[in-house]
Amino acid sequence: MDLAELYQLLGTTLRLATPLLFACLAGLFSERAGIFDIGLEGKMLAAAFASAAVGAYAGLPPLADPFPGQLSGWGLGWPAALLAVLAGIGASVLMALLHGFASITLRGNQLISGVAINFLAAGATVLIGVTLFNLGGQTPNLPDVSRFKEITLPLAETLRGIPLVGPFYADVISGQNLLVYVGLATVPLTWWILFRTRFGLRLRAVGENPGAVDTAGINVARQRYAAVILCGVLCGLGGCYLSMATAAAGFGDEMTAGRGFIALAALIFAKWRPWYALSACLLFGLLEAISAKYQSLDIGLFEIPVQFMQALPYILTVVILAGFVGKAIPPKAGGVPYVKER
Amino acid sequence: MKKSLPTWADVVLIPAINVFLAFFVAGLVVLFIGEDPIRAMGIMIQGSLGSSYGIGYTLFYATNFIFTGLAVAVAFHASIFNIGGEGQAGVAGVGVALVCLTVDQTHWLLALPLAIMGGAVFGAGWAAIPAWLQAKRGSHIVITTIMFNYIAAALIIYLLNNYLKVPGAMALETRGFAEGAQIPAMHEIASWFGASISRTPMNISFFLALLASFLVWLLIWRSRIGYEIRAFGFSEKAAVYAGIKPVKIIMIAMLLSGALAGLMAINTVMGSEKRLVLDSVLGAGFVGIAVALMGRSHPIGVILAALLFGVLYQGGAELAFEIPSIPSQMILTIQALVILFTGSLENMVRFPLEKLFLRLNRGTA
Amino acid sequence: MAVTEDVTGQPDAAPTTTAPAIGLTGISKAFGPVQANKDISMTVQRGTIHGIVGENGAGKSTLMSILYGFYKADKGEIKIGGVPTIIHNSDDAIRAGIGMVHQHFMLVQNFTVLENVVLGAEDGALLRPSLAKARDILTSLAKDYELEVDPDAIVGDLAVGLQQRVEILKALYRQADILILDEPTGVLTPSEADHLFRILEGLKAQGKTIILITHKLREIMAITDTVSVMRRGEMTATVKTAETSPAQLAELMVGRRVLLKIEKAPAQVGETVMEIRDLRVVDEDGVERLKSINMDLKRGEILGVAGVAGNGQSALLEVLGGIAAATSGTVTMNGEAMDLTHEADAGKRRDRRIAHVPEDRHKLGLIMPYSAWENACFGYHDRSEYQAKAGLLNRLFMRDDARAKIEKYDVRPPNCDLKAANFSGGNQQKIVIAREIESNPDVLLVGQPTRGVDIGAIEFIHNQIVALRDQGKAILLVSVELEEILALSDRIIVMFDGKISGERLPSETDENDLGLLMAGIDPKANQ
Amino acid sequence: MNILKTLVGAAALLGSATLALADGHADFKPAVIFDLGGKFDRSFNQASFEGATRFSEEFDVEFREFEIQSDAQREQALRRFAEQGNNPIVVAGFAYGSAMETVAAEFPDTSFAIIDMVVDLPNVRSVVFNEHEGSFLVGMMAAMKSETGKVGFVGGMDIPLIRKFACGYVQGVKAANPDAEVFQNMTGTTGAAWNDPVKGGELAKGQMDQGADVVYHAAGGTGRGVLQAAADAGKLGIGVDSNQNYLHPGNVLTSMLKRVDVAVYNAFKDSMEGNFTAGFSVLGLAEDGVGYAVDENNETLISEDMMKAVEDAKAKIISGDIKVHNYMDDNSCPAS
Repeated sequence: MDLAELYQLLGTTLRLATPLLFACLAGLFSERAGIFDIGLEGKMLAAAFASAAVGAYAGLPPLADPFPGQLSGWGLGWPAALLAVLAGIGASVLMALLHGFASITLRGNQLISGVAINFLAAGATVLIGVTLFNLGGQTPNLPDVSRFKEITLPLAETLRGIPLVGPFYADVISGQNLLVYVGLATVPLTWWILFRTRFGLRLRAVGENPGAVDTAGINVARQRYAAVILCGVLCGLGGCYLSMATAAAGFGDEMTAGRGFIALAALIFAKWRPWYALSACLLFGLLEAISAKYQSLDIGLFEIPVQFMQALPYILTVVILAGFVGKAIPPKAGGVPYVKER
Repeated sequence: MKKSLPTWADVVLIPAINVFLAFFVAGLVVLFIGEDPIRAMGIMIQGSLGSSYGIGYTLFYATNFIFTGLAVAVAFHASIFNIGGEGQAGVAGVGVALVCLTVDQTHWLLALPLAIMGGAVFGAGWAAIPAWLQAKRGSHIVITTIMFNYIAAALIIYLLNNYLKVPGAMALETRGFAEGAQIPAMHEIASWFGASISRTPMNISFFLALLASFLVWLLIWRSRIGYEIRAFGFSEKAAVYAGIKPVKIIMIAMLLSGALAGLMAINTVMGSEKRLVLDSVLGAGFVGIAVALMGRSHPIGVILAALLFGVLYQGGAELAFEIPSIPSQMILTIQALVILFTGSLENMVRFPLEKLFLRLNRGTA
Repeated sequence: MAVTEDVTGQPDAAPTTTAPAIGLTGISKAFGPVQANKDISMTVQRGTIHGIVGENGAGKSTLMSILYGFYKADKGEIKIGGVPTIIHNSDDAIRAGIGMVHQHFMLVQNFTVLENVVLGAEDGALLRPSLAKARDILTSLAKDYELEVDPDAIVGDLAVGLQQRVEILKALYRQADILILDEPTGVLTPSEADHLFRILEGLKAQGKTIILITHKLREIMAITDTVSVMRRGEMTATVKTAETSPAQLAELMVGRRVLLKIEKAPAQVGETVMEIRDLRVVDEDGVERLKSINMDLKRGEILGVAGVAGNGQSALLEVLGGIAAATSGTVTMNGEAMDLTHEADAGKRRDRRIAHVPEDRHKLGLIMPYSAWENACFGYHDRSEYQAKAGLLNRLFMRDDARAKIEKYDVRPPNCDLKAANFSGGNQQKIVIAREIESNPDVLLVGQPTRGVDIGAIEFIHNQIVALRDQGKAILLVSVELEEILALSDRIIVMFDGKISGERLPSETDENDLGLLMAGIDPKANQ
Repeated sequence: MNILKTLVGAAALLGSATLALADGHADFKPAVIFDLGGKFDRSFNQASFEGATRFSEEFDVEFREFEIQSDAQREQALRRFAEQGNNPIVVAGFAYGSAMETVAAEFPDTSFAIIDMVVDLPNVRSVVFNEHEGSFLVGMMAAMKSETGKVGFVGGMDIPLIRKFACGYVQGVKAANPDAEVFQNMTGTTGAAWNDPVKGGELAKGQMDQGADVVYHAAGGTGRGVLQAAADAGKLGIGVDSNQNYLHPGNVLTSMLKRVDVAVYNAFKDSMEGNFTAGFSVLGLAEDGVGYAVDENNETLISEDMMKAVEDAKAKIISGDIKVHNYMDDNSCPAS
């Protein structure tokens, strides 16, 4: 493997890691506040669909005489992408609020609610998709105005000459789409919110000991709803990424393909910490990139089957959970509805 | 902790209201699509119960759901949420297939018990690792079983691709089982008695599922180990006080759960497909969660809920045939609504009902 | 800078100097079918320490939780500083100048002291300025009130007494004028409790009003100015402490004169049943719960274990009862060595004829959703008499067995199909006692046998324990109620900090003597 | 109770309604079942949908259709259509092989057709295509159009059928430019590989980063990502099965047509006219079963020379002067 190939692999890694990163940080907000969320997958899926649907309507040009499979859109130009992102976030937040209602207000089982949300998203996206577009659940191909395309950062070509670092800047850092950069920026932002703001202090406290928060005069439910909504926003961005920033350029049935669960695995792997989350997502992204590029990996002694690479994120998470390598201790009040004690 | 709801309200009224709500919302979805929900309902009922063909498919699906529902229910009794039925049933499919491929030159009367063992052992085996990690290392079993679903999927793909599929063939499936490993289908059984019914994949496993339900009932409510499992489920500390070992209970409950989930492979792999195909579980592992929730983890409830989901799956398929604008994801949506209303939103009905009954009781007292 | 100077009164509720700090009128609160507070009225003057006494479940904590906005009263009015105040939540209470130290500390264990103090009382959206300010204030508070705590320590690493200080600091940081303490000494040694009382005196001197909830009469007498007594959700009296006596308060608490002495014959002490040698328990966190315990249990005697909660008595019961494993040591039962260190195994203890009435019957002793007949053999369900064929249980026998126990132990209502949850506390305890005593043990371990049990049942339970002793069985009684220990025991050991700090005969000791031992001081050691 | 009555009533009504409907079309009821990926995959399944639709419009005959959601539904879908008297029943996809063997044997009086797979039963028509011939032609075009001398191929599921596409393509590339380099990737080993445009896009991007400027896909729904990635990079994609030139006008060099639509159309038409024949048929260049698409979306991309060379090769393949190796003959490919 030469350097170019390596950088190319790293570029792919970054792109594949971004939706994981959004979902992982989303889960981080929710679970740090004590609300378990195995519905990341469903929220992303809903967002992917909503953003693609609105992106198609808003971005496609009006047609005089559309035939089946074609859509007469509103031809909005650049605001189309903005509308699409808002729609994606909106759909995801709606799902998050449902989860919040079930687990905060009604004190229901958070795991079951998560399972339900995943199914609901898988079913409803196709149902609505078929009704709107009659394309078997897909949306029309998104026009370029409704998509995030590669951005070449300044000086990418100028600096390429510098050994090692130059090509790395030009091939890995530069040439990604806007959401990749947003995703990367979300990591320090999340850290800052959690550990440097009042909101973060309260959010972490409510996930550890909601009783302490309640007696300190803070509304536990409101704090948890805030966390759940933030989770919805980030999952929404993750979903938008899939439909608007990848080559899929639109929505397809079940297009999240388990990424929500890999993100969940990454969250545990990262022990609910933002910077670790970045590393975990990059690692899992790398694994996905390798398994996409190479059907099997020959490491000299024997071949590692591609299926092993695909299962590796889950295996690693189980190992971490088992506490063989550094125990992952979840927020103490996680998964437990808050009931005032007598 | 005084109970404010009578038992009948808890086990009958609340699930009934919740299922009604789920279907009501589903009806709204059908309206949104622009179809007539009453007509859709009619097609579903006619398609699932209106002919021996429909009933056969309904009971075929129900058989799967009884097994996976029982699997989730047994674990629920020990206060364990086994979300890994999908993986356990999938791996059990490999076990059943290996047995069948080995002994399919004999007779199904020999092959069936062996395959049952194969499915149960493989299913239980796949549940054993998360169970052990929960019991010994305190790893959250919900997360580990989710992870094991994905690991199972990768493992099965690997095995099919590299060892099990017919060399040179394109389809990712094993060879078909020979006569000696084909259990009687329902239409064959009917013909022994001179009756003629449509050919459907429903087979003898349905009776196996009923038998399993009875055995689970016996186990949970009549046996010593069931007594211990329920005690552990209510309070782990109390169980320890009573000399019940958590590790033992977690292992037993999960092994049973995995084995029950695994038995559905008898219905699909051995009974219907007569070969191991890639996706032999078809989400039944997840449906089991809804079935157990609705059935209040009681075998009778599980059977009834499994029948309802059988109707939903078969009726839903008919719906997709009859009204192509309602795709089969409608089933998934209804399934989600049922889980949502009977599971996580249950208190939406329970809280007001409790208040109502409290007021009624005060009124009469 | 003294913080109290910052307290210039609430803007919308300017207190007059004469108005009482707290005035409650007609407070009622029901939880479902349970009436926790019935028409309670109470007045507390500014700058005083007011005690509230009552048995467990008398409604003290509920009343204070209403005052602190944790619950909303169904009826009634609250006046703070003479001004009618509506308290919807803790935020309202804090704003009205009320602070509360809960029985179970409301602290975030993995936060620092500083973060815990600041939580909910931050100055702005950013954390750093708040923390910096809090650090300064904390330093001055520590000086003013003897409340030194390292502001950067992780709360979970602190000793219980220090965690309590953090709770007090939290309230003071919020400029509380009224401080409620709910059973503050339950987890403290007497010397820590004395330190706490000094702090409270200091606060009182600064003009703060303090409400102290407790069921320990000694504390009431020692520190309060006035005292209110609660019984079964009602307030039975409010009196000046100086004008009352412990006996009078006790009578008010339980509704009749307390049985101070139980009628019992002198013990006929027999040979040793159980020998405990060098028993040690180190828990998961590496804390040494038991430090080299040595003791003998003899036939025909009740050995009482006194001590402040958390000094190893629970660990002792758990290890002997097989709920937890010991770290090292030997225990011989009837001359045979038992393996305690390998793993917890309560079943094996029962096989060795050790019965156990656990301290917490709700969490351990009973399965609440199980019916009485299912509970009546819980723990013994693997004995052969309960077995039918093929791993099934003999339900007929189980019910007959349960009916017999219910009758013998006067469990009411005598319905073996009723769920455990639907019996009263006393009858629940009778089911547990019946089960354990009827298993015909050689040793009975009993933890807090009368906690939350009504008076009638207490007497019955005490008599059963004495009767078992008279059959020549050995009984190990753990109780935080010194009166109970003194009344029942034939011999008393006192535990402090995981060790036995002294041993007494009931005839040669009293509450003061035991109290010192409970603090680790043996007044007779140097004699 | 009222609800129940309504439901029962509705069910009864429906029963009669279905019957009436069935009577109206009792004479001729063709049906088509799509494979995973659905009829709007803009590729393989869509081609069979288009064939059925064209037939329906031409002869004003309605047809039944079904999109399966899982592998296990194959048999149920086949059996249901057969049981309801649909005839003929056409399925598209090799994965229907075993289901077809079972069901076709149960319904000997019903005509079945299966595409991409051979099922040896007296009432089944098996249609396979010489994809390697069509792929050879687009391979030539790719090589001639490429400026870097590097081209790519993205396959769907890694099976012999897709290797057959790849092998024909490579042979075509080498025929036009012996020095050309071909990058090949398969998307996966399961059915999911037909519907993963995100991964398809990444694979195509990888090949383009290595210098490929024309990428051909045989990957069903995954191919949407391949073509999108090519268009995003300003390079060229090659479509497959259906004419995909319209997806990104100017960025799709051509599409390798596999006339699944013709196979479906013919099966319907033959059956309607009573000319249905069972057995094995191979559609290649000679039968116009495979080919390449030129329309207004890509005509500017293809030069006269390219046209001439490709047409020449096509004639030679038909005449047998050029032998394109079929991977599935011996499960190996002479060119790579």
